[in-house]
Amino acid sequence: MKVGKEVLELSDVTVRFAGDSGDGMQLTGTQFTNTTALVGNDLSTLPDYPAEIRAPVGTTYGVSGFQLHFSSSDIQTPGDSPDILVAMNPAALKVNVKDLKHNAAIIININSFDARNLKLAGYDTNPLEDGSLEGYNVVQVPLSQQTSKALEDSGLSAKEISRCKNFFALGMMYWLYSRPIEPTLKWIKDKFKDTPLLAAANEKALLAGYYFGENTELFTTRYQVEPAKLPKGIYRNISGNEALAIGFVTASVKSGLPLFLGSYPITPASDILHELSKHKNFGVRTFQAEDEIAAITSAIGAAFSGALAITTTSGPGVALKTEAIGLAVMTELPLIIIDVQRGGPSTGLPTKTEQSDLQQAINGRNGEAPVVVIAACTPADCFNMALEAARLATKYMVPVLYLSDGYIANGSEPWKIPEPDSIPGIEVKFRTEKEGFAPYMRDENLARPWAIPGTAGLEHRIGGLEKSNVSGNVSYDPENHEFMVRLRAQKVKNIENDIPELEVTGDIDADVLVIGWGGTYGSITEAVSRARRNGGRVAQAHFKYLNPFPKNTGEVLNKYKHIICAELNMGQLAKFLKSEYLVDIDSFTKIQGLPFKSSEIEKKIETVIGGYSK
Amino acid sequence: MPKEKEVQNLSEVTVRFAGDSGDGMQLTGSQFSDTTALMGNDLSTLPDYPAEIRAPIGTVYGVSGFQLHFSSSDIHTPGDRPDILVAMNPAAIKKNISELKPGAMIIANIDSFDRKNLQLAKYETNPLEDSSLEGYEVYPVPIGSLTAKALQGTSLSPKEVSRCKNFFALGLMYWLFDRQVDQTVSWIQKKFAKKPEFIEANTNALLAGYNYGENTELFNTRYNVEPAKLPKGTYRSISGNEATALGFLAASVKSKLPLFLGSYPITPASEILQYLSNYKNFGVKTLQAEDEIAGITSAIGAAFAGNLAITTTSGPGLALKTEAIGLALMTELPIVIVDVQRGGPSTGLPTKTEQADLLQAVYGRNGEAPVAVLAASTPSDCFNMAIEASRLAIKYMTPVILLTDGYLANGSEPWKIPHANELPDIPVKFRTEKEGFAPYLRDGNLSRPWVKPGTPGLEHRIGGLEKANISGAVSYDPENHNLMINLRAQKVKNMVNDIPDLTVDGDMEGDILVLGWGGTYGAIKEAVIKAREAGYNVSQAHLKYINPLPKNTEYVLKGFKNVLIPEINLGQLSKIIRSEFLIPVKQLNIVRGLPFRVSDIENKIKEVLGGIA
Amino acid sequence: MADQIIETKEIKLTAKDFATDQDVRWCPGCGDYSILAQVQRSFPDLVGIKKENIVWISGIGCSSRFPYYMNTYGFHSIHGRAPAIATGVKVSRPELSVWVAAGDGDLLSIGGNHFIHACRKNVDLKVLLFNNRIYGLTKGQYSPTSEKGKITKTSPYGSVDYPFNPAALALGSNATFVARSLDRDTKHLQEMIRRAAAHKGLAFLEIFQNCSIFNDGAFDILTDKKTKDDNVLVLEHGKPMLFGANKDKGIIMDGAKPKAVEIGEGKHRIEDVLVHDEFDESPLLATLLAHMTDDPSMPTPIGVFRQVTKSTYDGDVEEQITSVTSKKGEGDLEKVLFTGSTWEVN
Amino acid sequence: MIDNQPKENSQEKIKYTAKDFTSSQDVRWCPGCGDYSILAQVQRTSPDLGFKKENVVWVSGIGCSSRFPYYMDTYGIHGIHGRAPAIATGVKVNNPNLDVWVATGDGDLLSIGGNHFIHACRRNVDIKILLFNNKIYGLTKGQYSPTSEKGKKTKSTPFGSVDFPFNPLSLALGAEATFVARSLDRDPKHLQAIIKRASEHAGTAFIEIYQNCNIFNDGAFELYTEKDTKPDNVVFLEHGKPMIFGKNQDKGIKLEGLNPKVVDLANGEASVNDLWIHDEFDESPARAFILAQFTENENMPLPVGVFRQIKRSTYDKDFHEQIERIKKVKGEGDLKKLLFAGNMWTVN
Repeated sequence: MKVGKEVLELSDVTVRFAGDSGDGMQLTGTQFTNTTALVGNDLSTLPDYPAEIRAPVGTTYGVSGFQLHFSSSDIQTPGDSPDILVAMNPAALKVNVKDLKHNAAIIININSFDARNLKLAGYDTNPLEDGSLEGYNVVQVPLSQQTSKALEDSGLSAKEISRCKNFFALGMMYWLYSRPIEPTLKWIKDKFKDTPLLAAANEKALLAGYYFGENTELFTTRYQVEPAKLPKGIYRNISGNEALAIGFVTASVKSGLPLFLGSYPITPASDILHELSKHKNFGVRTFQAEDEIAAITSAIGAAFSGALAITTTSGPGVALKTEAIGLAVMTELPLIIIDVQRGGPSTGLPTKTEQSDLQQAINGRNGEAPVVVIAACTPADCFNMALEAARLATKYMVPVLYLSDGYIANGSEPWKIPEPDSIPGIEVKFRTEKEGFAPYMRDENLARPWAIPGTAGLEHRIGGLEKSNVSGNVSYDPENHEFMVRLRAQKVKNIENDIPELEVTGDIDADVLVIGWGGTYGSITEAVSRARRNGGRVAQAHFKYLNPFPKNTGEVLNKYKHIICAELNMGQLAKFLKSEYLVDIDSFTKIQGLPFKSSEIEKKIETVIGGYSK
Repeated sequence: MPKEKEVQNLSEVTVRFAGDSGDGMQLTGSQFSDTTALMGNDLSTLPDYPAEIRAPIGTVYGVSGFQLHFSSSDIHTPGDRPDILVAMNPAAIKKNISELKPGAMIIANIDSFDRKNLQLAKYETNPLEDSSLEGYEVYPVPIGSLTAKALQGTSLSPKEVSRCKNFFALGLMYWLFDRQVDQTVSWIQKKFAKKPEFIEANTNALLAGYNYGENTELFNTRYNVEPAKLPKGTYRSISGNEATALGFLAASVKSKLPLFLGSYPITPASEILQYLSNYKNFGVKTLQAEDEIAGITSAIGAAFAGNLAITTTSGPGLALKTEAIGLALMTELPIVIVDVQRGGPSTGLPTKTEQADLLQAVYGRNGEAPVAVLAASTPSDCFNMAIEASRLAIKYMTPVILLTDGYLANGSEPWKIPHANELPDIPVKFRTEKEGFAPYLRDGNLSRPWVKPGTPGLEHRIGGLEKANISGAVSYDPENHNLMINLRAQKVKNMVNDIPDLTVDGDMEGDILVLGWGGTYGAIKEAVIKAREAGYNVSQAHLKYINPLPKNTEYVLKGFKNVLIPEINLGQLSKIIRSEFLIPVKQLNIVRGLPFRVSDIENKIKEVLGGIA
Repeated sequence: MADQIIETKEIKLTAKDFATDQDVRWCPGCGDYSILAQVQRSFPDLVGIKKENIVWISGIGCSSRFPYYMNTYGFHSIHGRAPAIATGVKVSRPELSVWVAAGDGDLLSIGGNHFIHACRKNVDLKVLLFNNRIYGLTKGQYSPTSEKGKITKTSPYGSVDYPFNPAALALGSNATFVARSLDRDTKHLQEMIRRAAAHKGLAFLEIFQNCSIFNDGAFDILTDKKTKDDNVLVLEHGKPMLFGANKDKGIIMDGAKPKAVEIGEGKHRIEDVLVHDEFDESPLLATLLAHMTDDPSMPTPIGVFRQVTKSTYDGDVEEQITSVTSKKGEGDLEKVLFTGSTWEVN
Repeated sequence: MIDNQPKENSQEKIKYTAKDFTSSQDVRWCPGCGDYSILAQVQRTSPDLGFKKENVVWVSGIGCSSRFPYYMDTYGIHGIHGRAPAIATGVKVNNPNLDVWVATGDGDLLSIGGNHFIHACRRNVDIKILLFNNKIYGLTKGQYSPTSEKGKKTKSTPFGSVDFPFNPLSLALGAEATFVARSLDRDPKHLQAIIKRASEHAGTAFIEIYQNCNIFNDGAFELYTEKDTKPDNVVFLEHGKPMIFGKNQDKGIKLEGLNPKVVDLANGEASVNDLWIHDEFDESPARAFILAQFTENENMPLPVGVFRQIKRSTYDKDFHEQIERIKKVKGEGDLKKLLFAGNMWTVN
C-alpha cells in the first residue's frame, strides 16, 4: 500500500555519491547532473578522484566521490558540505562522514556493511550500531540485494549484476528528488547498444530503484527543487577541460588558422588532449610527443609555420617547458601554454586542486622574459578565455600562459551555448608583401610580422640569440640589447589597453573589498552575496588578467581601507599587488588541495567587518 | 743613446689589450695582470670574449679584448673607460674606440693597417691617417716587423713568428708601466717546456718589446703605480669560476663529504666543471651528463647517496632544471645549484653578463616551492659563498641556489688566500641510530635526518609526491598538505637566525642608501666613494642573502629617505623589496650585457639627491 | 585555411641563390664550410622542391649556425630540440621540405630522445649530423661520439665514456634511411644530400666533419689522399664491397661476422665478396656495416647503408584527417557547440 | 680521501627471506595487474642475490610501475618522470658498493626517459633496468605509449595511433647495452632466473618484461602466457642449445645467412643439427639484433631469455679506478696546497 508521501520544496541541495572506484560513482553522478540540468536547475559539480586507478575493493584510498550542488536560484559552487550522502560501502562512509552537514541524510548500502568491508575501511566497530552516527538521518537500504532480486533472470553473472547497483541508487535518488528517469533511460539505450543484456539490466535496476523509493516506508518525504530563472537560451552541462578544448576549436574556425596541439599525458590536463583528438574533421592536429619539452617545441615549430599552436600540461610540465617558453618569448611567436594547476610542489598531489603556479607563470624564466598571463574563473569561462588567449597571442605575436586548475577543469556547470556567428572573428593576416619585409619590423602594437614558410621571397631566420630590431640578425650590441629588452616588456604592458578594466561589484563604496583570481570566483561570489544578505557591506573584484593587470587596478585598490585576497596558495597574487601598487593586502589562504568553502570566506569577511551591523 | 725618460706617478690606470681571436690577447692580458698583482697593486680584470671561437682574421666580431684596472689604492671595478688601448689590428680600434677615455693613448700595430685589414674592419680610409683619431695620443708601432726582426734566424715559420707579436706588445707595456719581466719569462719556460724553440722566440720577443720602449723616441714618459696598501697576507689572482670551484672543494674537505658535480657544458659556467675535473685526488667526481636535466638529477642521486652534491649551469640550464629543483626540495635533500647568469632571455647573449635570473631563482617553480637563494658579490667572494651555500644546504637539508654572473666568473682580482685551518668545519651527522627513525623526523631546524644508503635497518623511500610528516608515507590528506607546505617554508625562513645581518657602510640613517646584490658590488662601492668625495652623504649596503633576506633588512631600509637599487635587469630585487616591505624604491636599471659603469651610478646618486651637496 | 602557394615558372636556381648576406663565422679550416657549400651546390637540382618551401632547423652549437647562411626559412632554436621543432613544422605543414642541422652534442647528447623518437615515427625530416666528435662552441669538452680515453678540458685524465655509434643507434630506432659521408669528399657528399632529399621519410645522414680548433685531424685517415683508399669502403647498391688503391681488397661474411680480405689469385675469390643491397628490408646488413667502425681492422663504409620506405608519420596524420573528415563531414562549429544533452530555457 | 662507502662488516652472510624485502606499505596496484607478479619474483629472488639488503637502492620515475620502490623494504627514490636512469647513475657512481635497480614503465623509460636510457646503456653504468612493458599509459588512464602497436585506439588516438612503435631490445642493442634479455610477468620461474642473471652481470643489465595491464590493455600478451598458445608462440633461449619450441618440441629456428626461418623437425624438413645454436656471449651484436627483430615478423615465435651478455669494463668502476690512480700519482688532496698555489706574493 503506497502511503501518501509529503513533497517538500527546497531552494538548494548538495548531494554526494561515494563508493569504490569500481562502483561507477562518477557515472552515477554525471547522469544525475545531466538530468538535473535538463530540469532547469542551476548546478555545479566537483568530482573527487582517488590517486589510484583501481585500488583494492573496499579500501578508503580507493573511494571515488562525486558532489553536485543544484538550486532554483543562481549558484556558484558545488556546495560547502553535502545535505545527503549515498555511501555504497563502509569505506565511502568513513572517508566522507566528516564533510557532511551535521544533520545530513546518509543512504547506506547495508549489504556491504559486513565484517570484511568494515575491517578494510578501518572500522573497529560497526558505525551503524556504535552510536557514532548520532544526529545523522541514516537510511539503511539493502541496495545490492534489491538489485540482484530485480535482475534475477537478467542472464548476467553475479559480478555483472552487482555492477548495476549504482543504477538502482540513481533510480532511488531520481524518485527522492522528483527527477524524470527518461533522459537516463535514453542514455542507457545508446551507451549499451552493443550489449543489449547490460542495457536491459541497467534499465531494470534504474526503474527498481525508482519504485523502491516510491513504495518503501524508509522514505517519508520527497523533495522538489524548482527550475532556476536562467537567461533564455540553449544550455548544456560542461566541464572546464571540455569548454577549453572546444574554445580552441572555435578559435581555429574564427581565425582560419589550423589548430595544432603538442601535448604529453599529465593529470589533470590529459582530457583536453583526448577531447581535441576527436575533432580531426576540423583539421585539428593533436601530437602526443615523447615528452613535455618535445610537446611545446613541436608547437613552437607549428606556430612558426602558421598554425594556432597550443600546448596543454600541469605544474610540473610548465616547469619542464620553462626554457622553451623563453624561446617563444625571444622568437615572438603566438604560442598558448595551458597550465591546469594541481597540488604542488614537484609531483605534489596530482588529483587535487591548487592555485600555486602564478609566480612560476609570471617570473619563472631566466632573463627578462615577459609573458601574457590570463586565468579562467569558472568551467564555462574556460571557453571564453580560450578565444581571448588566441586573440591576444596572434594580435601581439606573444606567448600567452593560460591558467586553469583541477577544480574548474573537472567540475561542470550549465553553459548557455553561444551562437557561432555571435562569436567575434579573430583577425589574422600573414605577411605576404615582399617589399620592405624584415622579420622584426614592428606594427602599431609592436608586433612583428607573421611570415610563414612557403611564402616566396620572405625567407628569414629566427632564434633564441639576441637580435637587432627590424633586421633580426644576431646582435651582441649593448644598446640594441637594452632596446629589445625594454621593447619586449613594453609590448606586453601595452596589452592593458586592450583588456577589460577590473570590475567591482557588490557595495562599491564599502570599506572592505574581497578579491581573488581564477577558480576561486564561485566560492568568493557566494560568500560575498551571503555576507551582504546578512547586512554586511562588502565589495568584490575578480582578476582574470594577471599580466598585465587591468589598467585601473591601482585606482580600484587604493579606494578600499581593507582588501582581503582569498587564494589557494601562500599569497602569490597578494605579493604581486603589493609589489606593483604598494598597497597592503590581507592574505586569506588555504592550501589543502581542496577548493574554498564559501562559508570559510564568509567567516573571514565577518571577522574583518566586525560582525554585521544588523 | 737612450734619452733619460721622465717617470710619471699615477694612482690608477685602466689598460685594454685588443686584437684578433688568434692574437693571444687573453694570454697577454692575464700575464700583465699577474705581474701587476705581484708588484702589489690592487686590480680588477674584465675579459671581453667574442661570441665566435675563431672568427675569420681581421673581422670586427672576431675581436677579443682584455681590460685591466690597477691602482695604488683599493679598487673594485675593471674601470669605466680605458686610459690606454693596445690595438693589434684595425678591427680592434673600430670595436673599442667608442669606449676609450677622451685623450686616451692608442698603441696601434701599424703593420696590420693594410688595405685588406682596413676593409675587413669596415674602414673606408685608414684611421691612422685620416683625422678620425683626433684627440687621442696615437702611437703607431710596427709590432709585426719588429718581432720578425727580433726573431731572425729562429727555426719558427713566419706564421709562428707572427704569433709571438703579442709578447712584443707585452714587453713594451712592461717597460711603459715599469713592470718586471722575470715573472713572465719564468712562466714562458714552464708553459713551453716541451717546445724549447718557442721559449726562446717568446722570450726574445718580450725583451725586444721592452728594449724598444727604452730606446725609441716614440715614448717620452714612463709611468709608475705604487703598490696598494692591502691587508697583510699571501695573495694570488683569482677568477670567479675558479674561486667557486675551490670553494666547493674546501666545503668537501671541511665537511668530510666527497664532492659530486653533475653538469653539462654551457657558457659561461663550463670552467667550473673543467677546474673540478682536475681534482680526482680529492675524490671529486665530475659527471658530464647527457643533458642539463641529467646533470641535476644525477646530483640528486648523489645527495641521496650521502655526498656533497652540486650542479653548475647558466640561465637556460636553470630553466631546464626547474622540475628537478622541485624534486630536491620535496625530498628535502642537500644540493647546491650554481647559476652563472648571462645575458637573456632564452639563449640571449651567452658571453655577456646580466643579473636577470633573480625572480626565477626565488619564485620560478610550480607550487609553493621555497628555495634558499645566495649571491656572490666579487670574484673572490665566490669562494666564501660556495662554502656558505654548502653549509646551509647540509644543515637545513634543502636545495640552495648560488647566483654569480659572467662578469664575476671571468673577471679576476687579488685574493688574500685563507689558511685551510682558518676555514670553519661544516658539521655533518648521518643518522645511523635505528631506534625511532623515520625519514621525515624533524630536528630543531626542522631538518629531516640524512641517512646514507648502505646503513643497515634504516631503509626508507622518498619521492616527489606529498607525504605525511614524520613517516614520509605518501599522503593526500588536506591537513597534512597544509602542514608540510608551511613547514617547508618555515625551514627556509629559519635560516634568518643563522645568516649575518645586513651591514651598512656609512651612517645608519640619512638621505640615501644604495642597495645592491651580486656582481654590482664593485661599481657601487666606487661610485659611493666618488660621491662622498664630491661631498654627498651616501650609505651603502649589499645583499648576499636574498631568500631569506637578513632579519634586519626592513629596519635598515626604513632608516633612509631614499633607497636606490642599481641592477642589471628591469628591477627584480626592487620588486622583492616592494612586495616584502611596501617601501617605495628608486631604481637604476641598465641592461646592456655589460657591468655598470661607476659614472652611471655616481650620476644617479647625485640626481636622486637633487644634485645638492 | 592558409592561402595556396601560387605555381611559379620553374626557373633553375644556382648555389648563389641559396647563400645569404650574412658573413660566415666558422673558424678558418672548419669542415662546416665544405658541408654548407655542398648543400648550396646540390639544392638547386632538388626535384620538385621550391626554395620558399625549404625550412632549416638547428639547435645550439657551431653547426647550428647553419640556417643563418642558407637563404631559406630557418629556425636557430634551443639545445637538442631541433628534431622536435622540425616535427612540429612538418606535421603542421607536410608540403614543406624540413631539414635539421645538428652537431654530435646537440643531436646525440641533449637531443638523444627527440632523435630516436623522430626515427621511430619516420617523420619526413632530413637530419644532417655534423659529427666532429667534440664540443666546439663551448670550447673543447668531449662529446658522446668522442673515443673512450679522449683527453679534453672536462676529461683531463681521459674520458671513461664508451661513445655512441650514431648509425647503429639510428638503425636500433628503425630509421628508414641511414647514410654516411665525409666533409672533404665533396662529390660524394653532394650525392648523399640528393639521396636524402629524395627519400620519403626520416633521412639520417652522418657527416664526419673536421673541427680544426679542438679536434683537428680526427678523420685525416679517411680524407688524406695517401690513406683514404685503404680505409674507406665506398658502398654502391648492387656492387661488391671492394676497397683499396686498386680495389684489391673486399668484405666477405665469416659466419655472421664480416671480414676484410685480400682479393685475387691464391687469395679470396671476387664471387665471395659481399654485394651491397641498400634496399634490404631487414636492417641486419646495415647494422653490420654500422658496426665496422668499432673494429679497427675494418675499413669505414660511406654511402647509403639502408633505404626502405614505409608510411611517414606526417603523411599518416594528414591521411587520417582527410578520412575522418570525409566520414564525419567538415567540422561544423554549430554542431560541436550544441552536442550532448542540451535543454531550452524560454 | 673520504671513503663514503660503509665498511664491509665481516660478520657471516645473513640469510634473508622474501618477507625481509616486503615493506609495510599496502600495495595499491589494480587487482589483476602484472606488477604484483614481478614484485613477488623480485622479492623471492632478492634473498639469494648475494647483496646486503641495506646496499640495495631501487630508483623509479613516474607511472604505475614506478610505485615499486614503496613496496620493497630497501632504500628507494620515487623520482620524476623519465629521470630514473640519470638518478640511478648518480647513486651508483657515488657508491659502487650499492646494488642499484631501476623500476620503470614503457612511457617512463622510452618516451620521456629515452635519452637517459640510451646514455646509461652507452656508458655501461652497473645498474639493472627492469622495463615493465604493458604497451600503454596506466597512471594517466589509457593513452598510447611508444611501444603500443601502430593503429592502437586509445583516448588520445580515438582513430588509431599513427606511430610506429620502438622495438625496445633493438634500441638497447643500438645503444650497445652489454646485457639484453626479455621475460614474462606470468612466467615466475623464468623471470626469477633472468633477474638472477641480471644481478650477476657487471654493467647495464636491461630486462624487458611483458606485463599485463588489465584495466587499459588487458590480454595484450595472452598469446605468450596462456597455457594452450604459449608453447607454439614462445621460444626459450638457452646458451649453447639449439632453438626448439612447439607443443611437442617439433619446431626449430634455422639461420640462413642473416635470415632466420622456422623449420618443422617432425616431417624431416630439417634436423636438430641444422638449427641455430644460441650463443649469449657472441661479441658481435648482429645475432642478438636478428633475435630482437623476431617481433617485427609474425610467423616467428617470441624469444625470451638472455639475448646477449658481453663483458665490458663498467663506467662506475673505470671512474673509481681513475680516481684511485690519480690519488696515487698526485697524492691525497691537500687543501693548503690547493689554496696556496699558482704565482703568489706576500704583503707584510
